[in-house]
Amino acid sequence: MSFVANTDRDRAEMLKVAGFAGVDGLFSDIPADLQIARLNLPDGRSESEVYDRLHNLSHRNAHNLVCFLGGGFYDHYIPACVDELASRAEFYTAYTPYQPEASQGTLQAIFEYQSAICRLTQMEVANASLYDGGTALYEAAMMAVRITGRRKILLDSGVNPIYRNILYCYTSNLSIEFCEVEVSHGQSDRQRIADSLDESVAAIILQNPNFFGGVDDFTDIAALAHAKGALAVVSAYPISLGLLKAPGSMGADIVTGEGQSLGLPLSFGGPYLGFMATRMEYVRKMPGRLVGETTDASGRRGFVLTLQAREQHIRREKAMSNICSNEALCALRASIYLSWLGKQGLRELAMLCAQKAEYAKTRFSAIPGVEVKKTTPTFNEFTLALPCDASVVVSRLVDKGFAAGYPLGRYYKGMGNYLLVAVTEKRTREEMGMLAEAMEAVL
Amino acid sequence: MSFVANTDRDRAEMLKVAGFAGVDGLFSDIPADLQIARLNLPDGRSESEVYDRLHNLSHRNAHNLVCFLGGGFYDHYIPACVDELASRAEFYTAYTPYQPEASQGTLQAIFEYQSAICRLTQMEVANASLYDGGTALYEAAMMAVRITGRRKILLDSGVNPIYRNILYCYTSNLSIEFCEVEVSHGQSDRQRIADSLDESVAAIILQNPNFFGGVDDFTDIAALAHAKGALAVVSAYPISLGLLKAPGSMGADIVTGEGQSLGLPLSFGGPYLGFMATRMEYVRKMPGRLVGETTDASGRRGFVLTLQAREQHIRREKAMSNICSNEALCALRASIYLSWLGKQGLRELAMLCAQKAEYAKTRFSAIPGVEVKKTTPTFNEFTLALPCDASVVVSRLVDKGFAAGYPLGRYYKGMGNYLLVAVTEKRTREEMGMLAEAMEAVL
Amino acid sequence: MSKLIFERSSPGRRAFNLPGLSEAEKSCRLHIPGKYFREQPAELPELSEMEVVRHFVGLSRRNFSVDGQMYPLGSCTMKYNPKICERVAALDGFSSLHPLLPQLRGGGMLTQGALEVLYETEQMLCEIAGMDAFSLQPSAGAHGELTGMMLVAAYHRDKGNRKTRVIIPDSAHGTNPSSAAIAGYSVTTVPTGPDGDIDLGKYEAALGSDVAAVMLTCPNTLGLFERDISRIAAMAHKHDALLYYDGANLNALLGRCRPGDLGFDVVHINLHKTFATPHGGGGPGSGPVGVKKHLVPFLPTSIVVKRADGTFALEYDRAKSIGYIAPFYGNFAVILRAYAYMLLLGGNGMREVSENAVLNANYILAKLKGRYDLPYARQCMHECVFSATRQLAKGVHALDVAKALIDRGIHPPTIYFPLVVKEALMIEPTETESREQMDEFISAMLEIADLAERDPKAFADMPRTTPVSRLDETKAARNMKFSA
Amino acid sequence: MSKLIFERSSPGRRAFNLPGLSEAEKSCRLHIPGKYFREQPAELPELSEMEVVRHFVGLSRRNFSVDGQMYPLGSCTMKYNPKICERVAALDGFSSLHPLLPQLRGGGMLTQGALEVLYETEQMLCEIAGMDAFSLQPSAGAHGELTGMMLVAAYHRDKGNRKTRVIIPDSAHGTNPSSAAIAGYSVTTVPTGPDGDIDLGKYEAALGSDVAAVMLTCPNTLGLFERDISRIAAMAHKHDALLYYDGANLNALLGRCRPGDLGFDVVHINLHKTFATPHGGGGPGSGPVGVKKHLVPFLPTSIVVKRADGTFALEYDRAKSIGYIAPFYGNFAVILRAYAYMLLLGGNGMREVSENAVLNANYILAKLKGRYDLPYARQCMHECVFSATRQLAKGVHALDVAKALIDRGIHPPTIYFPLVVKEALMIEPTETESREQMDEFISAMLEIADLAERDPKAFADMPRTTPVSRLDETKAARNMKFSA
Ligand SMILES: Cc1ncc(COP(=O)(O)O)c(C=O)c1O
Ligand SMILES: Cc1ncc(COP(=O)(O)O)c(C=O)c1O
Repeated sequence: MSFVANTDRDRAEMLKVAGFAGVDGLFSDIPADLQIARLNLPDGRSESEVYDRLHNLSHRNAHNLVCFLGGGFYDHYIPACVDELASRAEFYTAYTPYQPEASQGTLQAIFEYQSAICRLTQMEVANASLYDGGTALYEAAMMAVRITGRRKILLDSGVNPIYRNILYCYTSNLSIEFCEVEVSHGQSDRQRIADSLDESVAAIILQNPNFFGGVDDFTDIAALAHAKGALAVVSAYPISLGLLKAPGSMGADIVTGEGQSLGLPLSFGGPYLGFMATRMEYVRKMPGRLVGETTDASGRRGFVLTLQAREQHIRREKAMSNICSNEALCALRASIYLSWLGKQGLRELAMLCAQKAEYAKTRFSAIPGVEVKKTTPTFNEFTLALPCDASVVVSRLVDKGFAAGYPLGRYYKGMGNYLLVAVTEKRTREEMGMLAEAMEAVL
Repeated sequence: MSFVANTDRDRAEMLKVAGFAGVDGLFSDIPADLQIARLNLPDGRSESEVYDRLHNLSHRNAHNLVCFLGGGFYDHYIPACVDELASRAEFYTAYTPYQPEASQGTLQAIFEYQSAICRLTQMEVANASLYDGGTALYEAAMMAVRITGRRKILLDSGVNPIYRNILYCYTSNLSIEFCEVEVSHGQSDRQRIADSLDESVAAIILQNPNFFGGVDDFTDIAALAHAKGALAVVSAYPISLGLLKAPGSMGADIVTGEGQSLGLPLSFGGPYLGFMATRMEYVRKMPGRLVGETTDASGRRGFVLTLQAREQHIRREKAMSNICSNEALCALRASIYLSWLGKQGLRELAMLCAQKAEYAKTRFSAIPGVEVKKTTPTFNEFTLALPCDASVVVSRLVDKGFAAGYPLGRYYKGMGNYLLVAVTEKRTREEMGMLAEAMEAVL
Repeated sequence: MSKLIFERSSPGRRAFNLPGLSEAEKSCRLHIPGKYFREQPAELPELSEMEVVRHFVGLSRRNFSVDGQMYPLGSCTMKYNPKICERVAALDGFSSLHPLLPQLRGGGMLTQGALEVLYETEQMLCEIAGMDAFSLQPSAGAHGELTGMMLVAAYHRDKGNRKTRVIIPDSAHGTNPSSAAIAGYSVTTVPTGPDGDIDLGKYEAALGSDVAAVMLTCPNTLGLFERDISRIAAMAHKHDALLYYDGANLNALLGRCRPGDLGFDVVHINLHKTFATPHGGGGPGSGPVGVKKHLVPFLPTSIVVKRADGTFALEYDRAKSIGYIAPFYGNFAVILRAYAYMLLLGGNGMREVSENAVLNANYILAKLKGRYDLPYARQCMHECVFSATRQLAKGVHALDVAKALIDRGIHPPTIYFPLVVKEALMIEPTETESREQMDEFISAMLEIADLAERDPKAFADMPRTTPVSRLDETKAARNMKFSA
Repeated sequence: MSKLIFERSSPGRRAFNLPGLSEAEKSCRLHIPGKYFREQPAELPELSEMEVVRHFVGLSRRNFSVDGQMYPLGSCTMKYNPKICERVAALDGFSSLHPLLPQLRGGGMLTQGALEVLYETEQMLCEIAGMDAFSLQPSAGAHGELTGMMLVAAYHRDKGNRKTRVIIPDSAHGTNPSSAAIAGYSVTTVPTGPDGDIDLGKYEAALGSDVAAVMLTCPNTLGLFERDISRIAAMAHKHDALLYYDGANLNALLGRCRPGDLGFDVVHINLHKTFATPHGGGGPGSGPVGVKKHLVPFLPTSIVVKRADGTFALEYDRAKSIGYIAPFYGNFAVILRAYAYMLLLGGNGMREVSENAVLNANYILAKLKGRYDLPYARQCMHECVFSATRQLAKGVHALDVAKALIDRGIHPPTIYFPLVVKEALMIEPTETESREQMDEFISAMLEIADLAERDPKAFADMPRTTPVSRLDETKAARNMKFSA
């Protein structure tokens, strides 16, 4: 099943028109010895057989575990209208809106997405999307390097360790110097940051809430950075912005984050959505596509891709980023999701998550030997100190039907007994109670 | 969550505009003692809670049994494009195309559906749909009564017993006389039919394949009926028409059937799709909506509901039927499905089903004590004679993961040991083998 | 011009792909004699899958719909269809359930989830309608009416009553007299009085011992509450005539007034109206029938019962049942959507429905009554019925008003129904339309009223913005081209 | 004019509905100090769910798309996206899978199904591309390029090579030089020769010991097969420069010719092109990177391995790996669609893809070459690149041709790319377009060519059939209005 429309008869006639004796002639530019007779792959199968195979494979995953896993990726409920609208063929089978008159749907949707991100983060301009929260942070780091002309970056250890790995990976050939600043008691360490900041620093990278779930206000740190001519880059969890101070109002210069929680399924790691917002003064240094408002000849409002001189297809090796295809459909989902929630809904949702997390804490702290780390306030994710190896506990809880959280030992030395637990609006009181009971039982 | 758009403020302003002091005033025509203070129902729940509840309920059904159940309702594969296209909002959130200029999509789709049904059945005109195959057969019976002015109907016992029950139910106040003609050796009994046919008979109702799976050619019976001025009504399984002689070419006057197999999910009994086709001479006696081709002022082709004088909204108590809302979206699905299959696909699909059924027969006939009834040729469904009560066997096979078929004892006296087994293209050789082995084990 | 799918066909094209046969299967010979085969395959269209997709995507774009436009089609309750209801209806555990599965073990043990949905839906409908039991089997409103009439007949037969007539007001929907007739009754029509209620005197005169039932819609199709309903009920019951409720307009009363409390003995409810299941371009619907105690024994086969142990079962053995009105349990996937909708709304949400539906209609009524004639100058319930008589004086018909609305991006109201109103414009905004959207509709209607006065000829070639302009209906009826 | 969603907002409207809290939960106090709270909620739009739905349904109708129109956008391979792939991507068992789940037990034991998908996809891609291993992590083509360049750098670092330059032909897509630069290399551009192949002499001259890699697209962006590919490869390898394959155009070779056999060391493949995953209005995509043996140790972390017992695991501990280029395993749901597509096609179907893609392009080439200038008069592969120079002589630009096509219901080809062709019109029909549809396109192009000769001024106000006409791009750049 190759989805080819034409029949043998069509092909015969077309070959004639095009002046070929046979199909092989079409490939005569390819030296014969470089052609293969056939791929060593099985023949195609029918739709129903392929469905059966994938359906069976889908059942070979423990997706039914009650999910307390977070770590930057959250099990929020996705309203049905997000799926329905984002699966409109006109959206998902279109491509980048190079022809604006034939793409006003996509363009306006992205413009609205950019607007929503600006409002959420309290920043002035947001791009059309980047691959994910991690590469967005890398792009922010490089943007800071471009803006400041400096090559050193301070990195708070509360930033998602996966993202820190991404930063290291991408910059390994670029002589960028990173300086990790350890959190103290789960919170960004002002003293160490102040000590590390100097005129060589391009940016300090922070995360709110940080990887341990801790909530912070980085206004003072941003001020410290600015005093040294450095930028403040903040990676944020968008749902938390329903409740928490926006990075823009803390003085952040670049805000990035993972948009998965905005109506995207977890889907085993992607596609996700990197968002990025900044101040207008930096817009020409920003990577990624950008939609702007304009008018047509009769004055009707319309939208186009703009400031393209930043991009690879115009600037080639001098572009701000090499990104081309981004995550447009994911941005659309986020936009629909945020429109569904609206001003009040996002706030209520954030409250709900926070409140439930507080309840979960009361249940866990009642378990002998378990300590809820309370050094910092938290939003919907928090750290438990267990009396034994967290990864062992977690594995036992899988048998009880729970994905109980993320053991911190993998990325934080000496934290082998610590467990990161996330709570979303989908977790019921009963589920939290059952997890607490199960945990008590397996300890 | 009532999906109401307006806010309290909107409501207050609107009440003022409309001249009401409060909401209660809107209902002042209803005597106060006939109003209630509140419904004794729980408060509304959120979308995610409702989803959870329904998701849980959906798992409390044995839908994963490997399905050899048929009886007129079949587990065919539904191509993904049928779901995707039929769930276009513009189709499913529209209503009956009363305003043709704003409904050309629905109207053309129905016109194409009517065309496909005509081609499938080899009849001249098909209506826009009826509720299901059973009520379609009842409508056909009444149509025959209207056409002939006679009130007696011969009913082959090979007609689906559920449909026979429906015929009896609907006509119980209408002094219609039914005469059931027993099949002999699983096939319509020509002699008995000839003996029962006389000038008082409005129609003979037949089914192909019949309920036992037997395939027939009713040309001779139709001729017998016509000779007595009676109509031949045939209920057909549309997938079988990929291979089998069409009722139209047997001389049938009215053809009906259940369209579920044309891309509709089994969905525990509905919504289904009753189709009906007839000769042009009877079109004014036909129930149901009908779409016809016409043109607009500039000669562009368009489609409208037509011959509405047959219908209730014009003719009221003299209408051909009381049907109003029908199964338009199901007809759309059928039309998409048939377009996906196309001329060759339907034939190949029918072949596939028939061939697989033959294979299944070889497996079952190898089981000691099991006999495959071979008195008539079959299409994709056939009857097994078991050495014991079929319903007991079926219940045991449920534990092995099979819906093994339909025990005939419920509707046919003396057939307690008989099992009706259906095979579709979805059943693999492995599944058929496993069922045969399981059956041998439980006997 | 949009091509027919048959006109896009090209021999040998294929969208289909089917599983192959194993050698073992292939080697089995078909035992069907040649004479049973069809000679030529059916001339279905041959297209690639992409061509099929483009064809139907293209068709869909030639439709107005609730998700695209305001759709104030009176009597049809074109409210928003929540997307979550589509999601639950698609759940595998429901959509792939064979209807004969309950019979394979212990009266439904294999389908407990589905039976619970049916049972709970019935229970909720009983509370909502004030009835004692429901059957969910009817596939639409008219199907419910016919079922109801068969229940009426069974009731009278059981009591030994000889009844031949059904009384129906002249404002009734066509399905009412049609259903009564098809059930074997003759129909007596009673006129509407000057204030839009049934003419009580004529009604009383029409009653008699041969009357099996009185069929009413309430509020009636004029969007007006039948104020004498209690007397109407009492008078019918005096003759042992049953009172039938056409529930098409239940949206007006939801959570505030129950047909059962008004004296109705049999009701049907349109789940595709009041309970937000999508209309599908003309179905599928679902028209459950509810009855008071005295009619319970006659309900269609089967019914869902709850056993003492909390499990659910299907009961088939019911001596007085009218029998099979549907092959199984009704349009299950439609019922499922309605069930989800009811859970979403709850009792509180349902009351909001009627409050807002009625308010919205009265808001439109207030804004338009200066410019369109109101045949019955009363407050309305969930819909308001105007007459285009004033426009007609200039030669502009209700149909013209409708076509002008299409050009303004709004689906027209129901026109020419109810029949008792000349040039009727029957407007039902439903509770889900926003004030802003209604204001747009109102402006459009006022603009149209202006235009009718100023330039009545302008309507002749409307609509102009649609893929086709006004279609020749006479030609369609004459040419009788019903298939390609 | 289509309102912005913010302009449809009305205070207090709500589409959202959220679960309630139990009393126990409610009674828990938040321990977040006031200073951490935001002062004002974000000004997100407030609408009812129906309003949200109508807004986005309305927007969708302002788009061209593959499911709506022919979309011969060169270099983008806008082929049909099979619907079954959407269905499998939506399966709960995949879509609700948390990416950290593999870490909760034994290296992936909780996600065996998902890992099998990844593993098998990699295996199939290896066979298709003739490579030894694949990483599925890159999220798009450009991401794959960057990953590839990082692999190149790691390879040279490991060998102690000192390399600073990457050679790229002038016809290359902008992402190529950009990716090389972002990976830390300087870029040397080599011109295209007169016949559309790379200028071999200049290429040889550009080579040197400091060249880390040569990035090629093949067929190149002119739609022409690079006939000297073997020599190009040999010359690069002589300098220990690696040959990088931009797989954007793999559709031309599928099942017939493998980049690995041509001498490429690193390749990326665009699953959203060759493997039919939908383009989503500009992503998400997926750009897996494949390598020959000598580069395997450097592949990103993690990789999927098959254990001796047949189970699958994620390997993280890889000393020479370049590290994390994505948070997890790539755009899984995109990969899943491509996997399903590969199973559907099989080896035989893939060969049909290239045969038909190339035939379709040559058919269009043959039909249009009389009326549009062909800068390189050779047979093409999967796309053909014309130049509107002849039209330009009359004042009609490639842009005008594009807008005229829009009015004829066809999405324009890629224009002004590749940069080496003046007024480029880059046409890629893909294998899924039918002959009839291409004939429509051809007629439209010929009609446009006629019009350009007859009435070149007619183009100025095209397109006329779209919701907006030509937009003022300068104004957009000047006004810098990027949000509402
Ligand atoms: C008042 C009234 N009664 C009955 C019906 C018939 O309902 P259905 O179309 O579901 O059969 C309708 C349908 O519009 C109606 O408006
Ligand atoms: C030749 C070529 N290379 C690279 C790319 C970049 O691919 P992506 O958009 O997936 O990043 C494209 C995209 O159009 C392309 O055409």
